[in-house]
Amino acid sequence: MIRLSSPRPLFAASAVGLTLMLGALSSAQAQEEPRELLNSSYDIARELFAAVNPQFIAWWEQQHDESVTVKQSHGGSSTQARSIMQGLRADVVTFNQVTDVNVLADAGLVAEDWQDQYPNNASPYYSTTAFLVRKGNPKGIESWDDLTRDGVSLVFPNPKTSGNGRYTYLAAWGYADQAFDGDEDDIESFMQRFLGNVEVFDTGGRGATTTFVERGIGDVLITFESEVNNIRDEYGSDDYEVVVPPVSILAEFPVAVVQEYAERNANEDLAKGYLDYLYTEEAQRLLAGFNYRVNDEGVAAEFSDRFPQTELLRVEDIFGSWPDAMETHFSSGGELDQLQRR
Amino acid sequence: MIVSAFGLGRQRRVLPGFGLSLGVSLTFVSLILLLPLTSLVGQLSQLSWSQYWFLITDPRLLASYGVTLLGAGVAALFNAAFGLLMAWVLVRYDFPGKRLVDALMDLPFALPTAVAGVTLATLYSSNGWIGRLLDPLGLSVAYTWVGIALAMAFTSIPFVVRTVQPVLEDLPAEVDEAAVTLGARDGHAFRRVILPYLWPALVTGTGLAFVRSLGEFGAVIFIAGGKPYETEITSLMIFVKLQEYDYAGASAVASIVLATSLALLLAINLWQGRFIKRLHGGRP
Amino acid sequence: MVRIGDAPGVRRLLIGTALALSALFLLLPLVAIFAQALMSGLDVYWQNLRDEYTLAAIGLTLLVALLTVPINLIFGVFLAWLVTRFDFPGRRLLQTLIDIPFAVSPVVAGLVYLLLYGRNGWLGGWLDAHDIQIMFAWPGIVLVTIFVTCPFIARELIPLMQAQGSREEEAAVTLGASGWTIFRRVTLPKIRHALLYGVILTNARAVGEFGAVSVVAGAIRGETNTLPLQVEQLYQDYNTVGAFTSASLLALLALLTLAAKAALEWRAARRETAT
Amino acid sequence: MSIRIARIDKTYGAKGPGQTRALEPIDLDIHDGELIGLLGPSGSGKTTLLRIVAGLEQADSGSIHFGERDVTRVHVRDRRIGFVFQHYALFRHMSVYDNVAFGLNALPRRERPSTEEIRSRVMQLLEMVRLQAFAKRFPAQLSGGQQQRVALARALALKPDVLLLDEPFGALDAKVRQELRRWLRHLHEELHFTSLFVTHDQEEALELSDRVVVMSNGRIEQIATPDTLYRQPANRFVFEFLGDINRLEGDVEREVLTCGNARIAVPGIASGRHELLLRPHEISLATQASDRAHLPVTVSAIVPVGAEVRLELEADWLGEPWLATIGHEAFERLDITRGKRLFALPSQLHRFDAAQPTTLIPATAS
Repeated sequence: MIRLSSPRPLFAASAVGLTLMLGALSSAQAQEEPRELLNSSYDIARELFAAVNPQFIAWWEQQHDESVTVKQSHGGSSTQARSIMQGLRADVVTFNQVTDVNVLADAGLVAEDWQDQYPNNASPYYSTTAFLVRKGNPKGIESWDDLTRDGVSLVFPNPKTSGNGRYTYLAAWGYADQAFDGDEDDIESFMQRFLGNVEVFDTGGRGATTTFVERGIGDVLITFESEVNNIRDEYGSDDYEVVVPPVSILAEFPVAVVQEYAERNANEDLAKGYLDYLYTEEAQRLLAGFNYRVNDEGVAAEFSDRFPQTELLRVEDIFGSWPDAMETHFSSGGELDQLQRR
Repeated sequence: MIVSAFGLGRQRRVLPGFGLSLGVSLTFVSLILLLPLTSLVGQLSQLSWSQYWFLITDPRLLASYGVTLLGAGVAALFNAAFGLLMAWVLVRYDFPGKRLVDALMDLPFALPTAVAGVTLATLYSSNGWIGRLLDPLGLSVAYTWVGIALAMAFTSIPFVVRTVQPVLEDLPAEVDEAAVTLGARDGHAFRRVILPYLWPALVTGTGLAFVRSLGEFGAVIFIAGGKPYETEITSLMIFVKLQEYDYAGASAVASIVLATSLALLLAINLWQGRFIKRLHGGRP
Repeated sequence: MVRIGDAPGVRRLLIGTALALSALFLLLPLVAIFAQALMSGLDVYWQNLRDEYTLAAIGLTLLVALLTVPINLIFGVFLAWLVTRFDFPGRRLLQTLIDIPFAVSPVVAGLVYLLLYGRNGWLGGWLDAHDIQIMFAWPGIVLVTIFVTCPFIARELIPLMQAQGSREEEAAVTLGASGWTIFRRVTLPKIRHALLYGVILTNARAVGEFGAVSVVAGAIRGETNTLPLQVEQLYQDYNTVGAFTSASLLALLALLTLAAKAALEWRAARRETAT
Repeated sequence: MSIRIARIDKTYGAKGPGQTRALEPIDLDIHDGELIGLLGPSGSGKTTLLRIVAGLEQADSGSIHFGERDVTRVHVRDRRIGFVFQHYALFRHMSVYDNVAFGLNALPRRERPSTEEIRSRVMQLLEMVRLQAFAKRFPAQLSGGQQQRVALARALALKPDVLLLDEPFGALDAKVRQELRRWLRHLHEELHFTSLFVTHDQEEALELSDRVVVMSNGRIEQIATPDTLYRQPANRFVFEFLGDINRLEGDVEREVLTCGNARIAVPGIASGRHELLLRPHEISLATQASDRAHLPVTVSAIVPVGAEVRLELEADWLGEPWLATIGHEAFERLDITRGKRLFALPSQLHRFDAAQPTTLIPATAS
């Protein structure tokens, strides 16, 4: 038996009424103590920040005698930037793409000079692009060249949607640029073969990993060195091997305070503190533990056996600047689209 | 304004509640359905025709239309056959567990599409329960268009079953008997007599399954490879464009999907109306 | 009785095929969900269930369903009453409009709401200025869920109420009953089953919506993750068991939905044969 | 083609209390070219019997022969019967032409006539049912009577040995029904097939049939020509089922039956309580009682129908009113108005409570 409450003529709720009601309820919820920091991050950083956050909370409590909570939002780096622009109220961003922070700066949400506000271009850690191959490296993958051979199938995230994928693309291009001495035709045919070997394009780094590991698709997974090592740790070195190519790209992991929201959330100090914390030795050690390369010399030395010497190309050196690279390669009808056309 | 205009006829309305229900319905429809949809139109109106045309004819997008149509087409055809079989078996035969099977038919509507997608991807990937059996045969389902069609088929199974079933139930026994007393063999009788009766329901169900498949997202993205020109579906393209902050592009593609779906629904309704008219009288 | 296709051979073949296909396409996935969830044993399953974020996702999902279902219930009843009891210009158009959410891809549904309520959207700027957050918070999730599920109840009611006609209600009017009394005493008993049916369908979809919600939710763990989003994220985290644990909850709910639906149908059929 | 039905019986449902016996063992012989009506109330088993003859139902035991051919185990589609359904059962998605041609098109390829032959045969059938002009129409565009004619043409297309009709005119209105009956009778005489039809309308059965089979409760009550059936009903059921009846119940003493203040001489009936029945036309009315019958009645309703006038008669000695039909001439002579008091004079009385049904004639007063 269904019983309905009596229909009140007043029910004919107006747009504003409904919206206000819902909105008021949600903002009432957001006002609750203790203070809550929202970190918007790229999608393969879940475990990393799940480890960082408790440490930070303890550190903050020790320094300021205030207990806080940290919430995480993860997604493709670009998706996250879009969400923030559309109103996702993140206090800080910890991305894997300089461009995605730039977009926020252009929108006035992040300070113009954000790269100068923290050391190393506001990148507390960095990584590069590496390969994960199946046990015994049956296809003999050593370098980018090997990835363009017939019969080698690749898995990496879609460069259109994933910063991770973009690095992979730029790394391959950077390698080809070096190998063919800037000969456009050779580079393009190299890239065409490279992209032609892709078996699956997932939207994000995690999807690609799942495809490779759980679904058993592809011969090579191309992703961040840190991720590659994590997978090997997670699934055991029995099944997979890591190959770090002699030449690859420098992947920076920029961080920034989302000024606009941090202020509005009255979290400015907390947000700054969070980013500061990432540069502390304690945090750097934690980051290195997650196979990210760090700048803290002491910690870097400690973990040096984990990170093979490799030549890291800078995006700015090859492509001029991030905006240039984005425009030329990833815009609609850009180089990537051209290469994939057939 | 609108309410008072409609209210002119109030004297003739016997039952109460016209104003109230009209108010509630219009408010709801405007707020929940129309207002958001106008924002899509608003977004589109910022584009010129040539820009719009350029956006929706991007080769990669064109390929995704193909993949989506192929997947949805195969899924709809599969469901036409499977749905007809299931409706037939559930109406015409008695067997142990029939009620259970009948209930199970609605599973795809009850099960969240994301769960369906994750599960199908797990089952059909090369180390999944089914994928493992297919792999040695050189058949791969996950991350190919077959997988897309499979996920689409799964989520739209109930459409055909549930539209054909009641029609078959209502089919008088005399129709069978008339055919049999006239000497028709099963095959002939089914093709020439039963099938035409089911035809409107079958086409409607298949059409709905097709429309649903065109827009399916949750179940498909887990099993679609997302490889440009090969396993990229149109819904995914919208999602991708959203992630590139390309709202104009996303809206343009969305408008295509929306228009196609609405046109198909309308066509189904019109066709059904005409068909039914012919069967239930109305002299030409 | 002689019916087409009742030769034992044909019968067995068709039943066999139907059962085999149903098992393969419907039963196997269902089994797989629970098998994957329990892969590492009950302890792990239990632990995954009690995970802070999973609990939060369950809570949010329930909240969404609790808000969506009554709103759509009220709307569905009013709309069905309107289009089946009155004739007015635009009646058919209204009926067609209601089908839009069926035709709209969930991603598009999410998109249009984002365009409207997002910070750069028409209403978004104003809302942002007044510090009201709709998108990337639960109100946005509720709104898109209402959008996606709004046809279900109306679609169940309209054909039924159309078939029933308004004679009885008219009789009640001649007996001097008020609108509310007519609805409660005359109409409601006749549409109870369809209404309940619609509620069940709405609830199932509200709980399980993924595409539209994923566009507007913002993926904040423990805050804007509904269960289906939680499934996706855990799955992306290599936490297959965790993902399928959440999935198993949803599957369980799906089974309950099916059971409730079957029970309703069974009761309706029994009543029909009784009269 | 003759039909021989031997010891056919049928029970529905599993053994137990829910079980219903649809047919007691039935024997029936139908001669070649005969038109037989199966008459009975609903639930009498007539339709079940027809469907068993058709092969649409299986009998539990017994046998059916068409001529010399044992068809008991022959599938309905191979029995060579034509079957006409109560609700026509036309294929509504096919034109009239396609409906009639269906059986011919369904024949295996080597037996199937050429398209031309099918065409001429169908048109011939449509001409026979006077529907040539409607060949391209769909069933929904035809009236009920026209649809039933199409159904008949369809059933005859394969030149069946036996034509079976299940309440063929049941769904039609009275006038069309009358017309179709006459037409069917005519068709039957012309084409000379053996037919068996089911009806619950006694008038229809009597008008159409060569012989009528009256059934009740799964049993055959009587098989006879319409004339015999009406004149010599085998039992009270048949008598009652074939027309309106009036009851007279009272105590007989010295060959006089008394009931309240009514009396009537009943020669040859032993003393005791008896029930006598009489038909409406077996009553005449007079202004005075005769020496043999004193049955005072009051006219309570008057319905002129065609050649006769139907009167409802009431009396305090009657449980239910009597129905009488008299000629217009008598009606005028007696100057009958409502409330007029008259005396009923039965011309015949029927008695079914003895071992043999008997008819007695009370000496009438002139």
